[in-house]
Amino acid sequence: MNDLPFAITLEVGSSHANRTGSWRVERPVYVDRMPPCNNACPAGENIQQWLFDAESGDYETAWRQLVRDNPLPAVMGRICYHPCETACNRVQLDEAVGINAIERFLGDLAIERDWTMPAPAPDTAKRVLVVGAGPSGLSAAYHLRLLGHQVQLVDGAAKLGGMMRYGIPAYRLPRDVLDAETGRLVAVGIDVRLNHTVVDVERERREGRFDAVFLGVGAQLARRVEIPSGDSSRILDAVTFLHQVADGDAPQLGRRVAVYGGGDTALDAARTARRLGASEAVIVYRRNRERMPAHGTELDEALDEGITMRWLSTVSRYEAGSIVLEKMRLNGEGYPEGTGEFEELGADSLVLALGQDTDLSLLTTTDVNVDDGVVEVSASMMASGDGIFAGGDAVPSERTATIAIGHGKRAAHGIDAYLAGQEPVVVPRHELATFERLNTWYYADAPRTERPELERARRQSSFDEIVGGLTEQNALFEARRCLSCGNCFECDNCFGVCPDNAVLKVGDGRYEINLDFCKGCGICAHECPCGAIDMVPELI
Amino acid sequence: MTRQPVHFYQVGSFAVGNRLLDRAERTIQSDEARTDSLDCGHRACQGCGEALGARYALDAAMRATSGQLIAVNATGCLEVFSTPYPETSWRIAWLHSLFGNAPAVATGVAAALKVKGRAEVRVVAQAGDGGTVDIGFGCLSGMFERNDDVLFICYDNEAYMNTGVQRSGATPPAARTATTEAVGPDPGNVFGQGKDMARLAMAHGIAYVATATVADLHDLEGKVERAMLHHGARYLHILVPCPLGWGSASNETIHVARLAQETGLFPVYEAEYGVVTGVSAIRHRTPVDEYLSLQGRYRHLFGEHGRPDIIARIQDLADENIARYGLLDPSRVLSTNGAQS
Amino acid sequence: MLRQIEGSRAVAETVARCRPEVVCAYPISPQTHIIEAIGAMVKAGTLSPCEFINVESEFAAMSVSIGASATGARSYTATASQGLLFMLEAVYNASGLGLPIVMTLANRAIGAPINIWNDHSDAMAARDAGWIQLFAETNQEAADLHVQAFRLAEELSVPVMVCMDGFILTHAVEGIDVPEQRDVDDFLPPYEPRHVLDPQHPTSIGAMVGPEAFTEVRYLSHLRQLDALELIPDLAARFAAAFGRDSGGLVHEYRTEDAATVVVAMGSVLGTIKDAVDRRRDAGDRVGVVGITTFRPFPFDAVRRALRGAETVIVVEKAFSVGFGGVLSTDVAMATHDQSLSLRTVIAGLGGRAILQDSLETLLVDGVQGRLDGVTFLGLDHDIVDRERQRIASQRRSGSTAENILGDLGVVASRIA
Amino acid sequence: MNRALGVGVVPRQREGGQSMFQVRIHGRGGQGVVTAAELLSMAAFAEGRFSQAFPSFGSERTGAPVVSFCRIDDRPIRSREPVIVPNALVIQDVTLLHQVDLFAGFPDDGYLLINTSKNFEELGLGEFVRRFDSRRLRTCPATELAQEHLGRPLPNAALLGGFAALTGQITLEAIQAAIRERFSAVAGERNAAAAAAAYQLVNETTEEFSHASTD
Repeated sequence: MNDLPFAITLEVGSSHANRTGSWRVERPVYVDRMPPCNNACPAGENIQQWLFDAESGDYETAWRQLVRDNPLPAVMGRICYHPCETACNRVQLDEAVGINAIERFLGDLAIERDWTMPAPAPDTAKRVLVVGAGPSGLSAAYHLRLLGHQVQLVDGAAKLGGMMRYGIPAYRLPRDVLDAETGRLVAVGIDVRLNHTVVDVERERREGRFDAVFLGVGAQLARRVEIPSGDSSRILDAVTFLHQVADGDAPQLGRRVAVYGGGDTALDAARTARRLGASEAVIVYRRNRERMPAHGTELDEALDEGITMRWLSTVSRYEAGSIVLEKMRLNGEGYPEGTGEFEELGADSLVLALGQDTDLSLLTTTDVNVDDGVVEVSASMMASGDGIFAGGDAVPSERTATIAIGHGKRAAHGIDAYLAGQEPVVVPRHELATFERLNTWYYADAPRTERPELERARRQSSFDEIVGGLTEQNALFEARRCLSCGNCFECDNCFGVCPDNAVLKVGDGRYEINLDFCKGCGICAHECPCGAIDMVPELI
Repeated sequence: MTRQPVHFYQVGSFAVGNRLLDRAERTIQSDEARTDSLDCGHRACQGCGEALGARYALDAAMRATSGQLIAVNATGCLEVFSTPYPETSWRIAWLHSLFGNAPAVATGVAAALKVKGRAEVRVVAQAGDGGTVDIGFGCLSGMFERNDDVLFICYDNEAYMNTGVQRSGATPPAARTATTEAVGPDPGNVFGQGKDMARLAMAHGIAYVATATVADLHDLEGKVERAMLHHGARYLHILVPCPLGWGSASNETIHVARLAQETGLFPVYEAEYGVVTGVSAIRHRTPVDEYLSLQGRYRHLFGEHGRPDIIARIQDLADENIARYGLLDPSRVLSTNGAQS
Repeated sequence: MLRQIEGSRAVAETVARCRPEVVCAYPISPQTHIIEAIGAMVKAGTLSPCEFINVESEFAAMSVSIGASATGARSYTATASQGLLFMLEAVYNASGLGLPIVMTLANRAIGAPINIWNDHSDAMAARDAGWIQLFAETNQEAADLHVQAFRLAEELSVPVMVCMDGFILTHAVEGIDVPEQRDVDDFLPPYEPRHVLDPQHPTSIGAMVGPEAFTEVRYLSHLRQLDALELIPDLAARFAAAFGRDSGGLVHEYRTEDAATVVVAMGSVLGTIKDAVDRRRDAGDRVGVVGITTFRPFPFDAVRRALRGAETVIVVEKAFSVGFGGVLSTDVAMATHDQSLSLRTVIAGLGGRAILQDSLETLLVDGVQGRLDGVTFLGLDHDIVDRERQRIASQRRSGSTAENILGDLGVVASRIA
Repeated sequence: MNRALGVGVVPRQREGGQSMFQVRIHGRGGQGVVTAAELLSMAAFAEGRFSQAFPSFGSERTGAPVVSFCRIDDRPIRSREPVIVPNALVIQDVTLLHQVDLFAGFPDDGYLLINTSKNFEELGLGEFVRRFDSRRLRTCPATELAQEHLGRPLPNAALLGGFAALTGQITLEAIQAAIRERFSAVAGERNAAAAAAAYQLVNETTEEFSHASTD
């Protein structure tokens, strides 16, 4: 139409001349925040990211994202105590996302599909000795290799895995899974030397011309206490007990087994005893449930299996198939003290699970500082000795496999920096993506998918895996429960809710604010489900 | 209801889009190729709910008619902020005549299209609450009664905003406006009988009547699409919060609209031929004070000289709606999202 | 073909032959016979394609016409009196949007007191609405004017109001030659809208215009009306050539050649005046008549020319501005401001009061002899007025003067004139 | 060129406007008063004369007093004033006699036709009518005739027959043609018949008068 009447009839598009952006006093800015799961993961996994990939069914990409931080997803998907789920914001909505289950699903799928690890970086001609093939050692070796260094991994045992193999019972971690992942791990080009115990790390380093060393020797020495007992009394420690079971020559324990201690190892020992045929497995612990160091889920499963507890009790004597327990009470500070009351507990054997110590004799020729039986390390896991790093149970920290894997990774990067003669780079963390920043209306309520548990009967008598995995459908469902806290997941809300059409799609899931027209109303930020938009004041 | 349920618990249910869904299953607003019927550069206030509602509804209508659409607009905020000479924000064929005659003008447009044999072109008329329930009511009722082929959309912001927030026939009880000040023993608007326009429309027995808010886009777009499947007179009543007139934060426009629904004060449902056929159930029932306290127009009900008695009366109104429409009955939910089915 | 039919019927048939595509109306006396007839033709299918819409008010009637016209349909409606006032907002809107709607106005008085009879108060109320206003002297002219009105409206994108005296013309049965379809089709090309609602070429019609451009918009519509002053005589000439009749135009002069006293008037009263003039001519008075067909735009030049030789001008009008006086008189005075003549206003025929030939003759005589006041209310019953004035003065009586007068008069319907 | 109704026409001077014949019809709403004037004008038109019919406008209420007018002329009719001085006065309803000034402007030589089965004396008009030319005054039981022919008390068509007989301004045939044009076949015939009957009646009495006068 050319002959439009003046003023009363207008052509489309003419409003673009009116740049309403000038009204704005605040502007929306897209941000990435630290999701609580990532924040809580000791292995430093980018959980939110691999869940994002898993949500679209792209499991290999998800797995590849996963193994950038953790080379043992199938293992961790079983034995990790998943602090990520404890931290998950979804807890406040319905239930945490089953991150651990999805991790295991991805790990198992990778084994099934034979996905291989990424190729190492070009050779740096630097040599690193890794002592101990437990979680920290394996992790360190893996990351060092991928960084292009030559790695020799030594361990006194006959097989890889350390405590994962010799401490954790098979019903929690099937050996084929462990073998598959450790095998794939070392296949990235790690020189493995088993049945070799390092007695003098300095000499080992010199002879092998290693530029740096990582100590992942773990805590293999069972603590013992003197218990008055008769000859007939059968007393052994949990570490040895579990190691023997793992090696396939389980000791005879009899019908009634008592386990002394309150950690996860105590539970493992008791549950293993049940599976070895003990009709009674009793755990004796000097404090109460609240103060028990073992993880709650483990205890629940144990009680489930018929393990019984003797809370607030200590073993004072063990004679003739009978243990004399002293009843304890907790004082004001919560420490147990004897009451002078005693009772008897019939037992054919007593397993001591009173904690482990680290054997650091290999350090005697070095000037590495050892304090309270463990190696002092810096933030990058560097010990005081030149080029010596350590991690896992050998350093001051909570002792879990996941933490050990995190140590291994951190140490690897520390070593990498050291070898390059640089200071280790500390990446600043994003601000935490808190629940308050979420607009949860957009998330439909959905219950968590529980992993199907084997029926109890079977569980008590065998070492079959207790906890089953997720079907693909369940895993997908579970992954899609992720709220993607603090990180855009392309829901198009900002694009749709802008009253001024001032949000642009700029391709591959990214958005931009058209500042020519954005009036700064803030609806996009308010309606962003995951809190990935901040409103920042305009500088006037 | 015909909407395909979305099975993704993460977001697909309620968010504008979802990368995990086929384009066809996402909202029209998530599509870069949407019409943007109401284009940027318009002069609506920050966070204007009406600007949002108009783009939502007309883009959906454009999609439903493959772009064969003519819109008639009554006088009011929408008209003033969208077409101040020399700039128009409309990307569609658009006509503004007067405040009270949009339904009749639309009838004329429809008649002209019919006589010219252009059946493919559809007509939408739109007005604010004043242009609908007050000054335009006569023409609207006539259009309904004749069953002219027009979809009439009311963008309800519950007062005369264009002239400075005066009370309209759609202003809720106790709300402060420039002509119902928050003073005296009965502050704010009277507790009248109200004028339930959607039910009045249903009383005409027309093919399709629905209510919606800017807070549930899937629902709103679905209703526009279904409305366009019918011929004859149809009515869509959309709640569009006005930050200026309601005294709410500009970034809470959608949030406030959502609470209007979640409290039960604004029942969201649809009806065919005078019979309610679907209801959007309340997902998280919310007491009215949570809704009221976000709005300056109700400020006089709170604080030390607050009026819990009035809040209680408003809660009663919400509860009546909940009972009347079964707003807590999940089986009645329009399955516009994956939370159901 | 000449037929003895009612004025309304003739207008309805003529409008139908103009092929309107959308017709809608709301009934009001004395317009009803027109829309009833058109409605019947649409129902019977003799007028097709056409949408006939029974609306709920005059406001809606004009609004529907606006929508239809803006969508490119030739639109027609008809109304009167209160109806015009009820739709007045939309009447202004139609001209503001430049929509070539044609509307018949069956002129009628405006209440209160409610009065269904003829005068020109309604047309005068819409005088400034931006419409072209044409006044028919006879039913033949009323019919003919509609054909010209559509062409005029569509050529200029201006709405046109054809005014015909209610009852006096609308209900009068006389010999009328309804324009033949073929001739109408030749005279009136299909409607080519200036701007139209079309999804293929979307535009925004009816923008808000501020101080920066409103004056220009108004001035432009003023110029379009001035263009009409050129186009109207041209159309009338072409119409005469095509139909063999003089109809329309700006003004008509009757025996003004040497007239010293000239009557100016609009509408059907001109016929009666012409008879009176003939009588006065017989009696030797130099009197004549100027009939104004085009009231808006007001044909200043044509009026000035027509009154060139006049010494006394008597404007007989069927409406007046309360507290002021003549409306048409004011326009005539403007047109003749530079001429030395004495201008007299005669207000006649209000609310259907019959205008009698005898009283018109008396008027002419008084005019010729210079005995006319500035403003005369023809046939005013001074006794009634005086009595009411006294009553008001005596007992501060409030309430409707009209009712008091009726009280004095007795039954109105019993009076013949 | 045909300058219908003389817009801008200069007619030849009239001889005192003698040729125009003006009729006024009084009755009540629902009695076809307006139709009567219309039919009369149609009949005149059919006979090649100029004619104009119009009602005394009012809201159309049954029973309300209604007046209609008809002008017949050999020249275009321009005047729009009501008929003040009727050449003929037709009264369809005698009950109006005492309410309305029916005889206003009625000239001494005017024609008068009243729908009644009574005579002027019985109507109490004996004194009044003496001033006039008795040959031009007639009563006619049009309602009875209507009842007889159409079974409904609609006197207008019949009165037009009487009018034709009384005034000679128009032929019965023209009246009947107009009636047939205006009404449906059956109603048309019956009304035409009623008109004919009235025509007869009035003619006969006219005959008597002429005889009487020649005696």
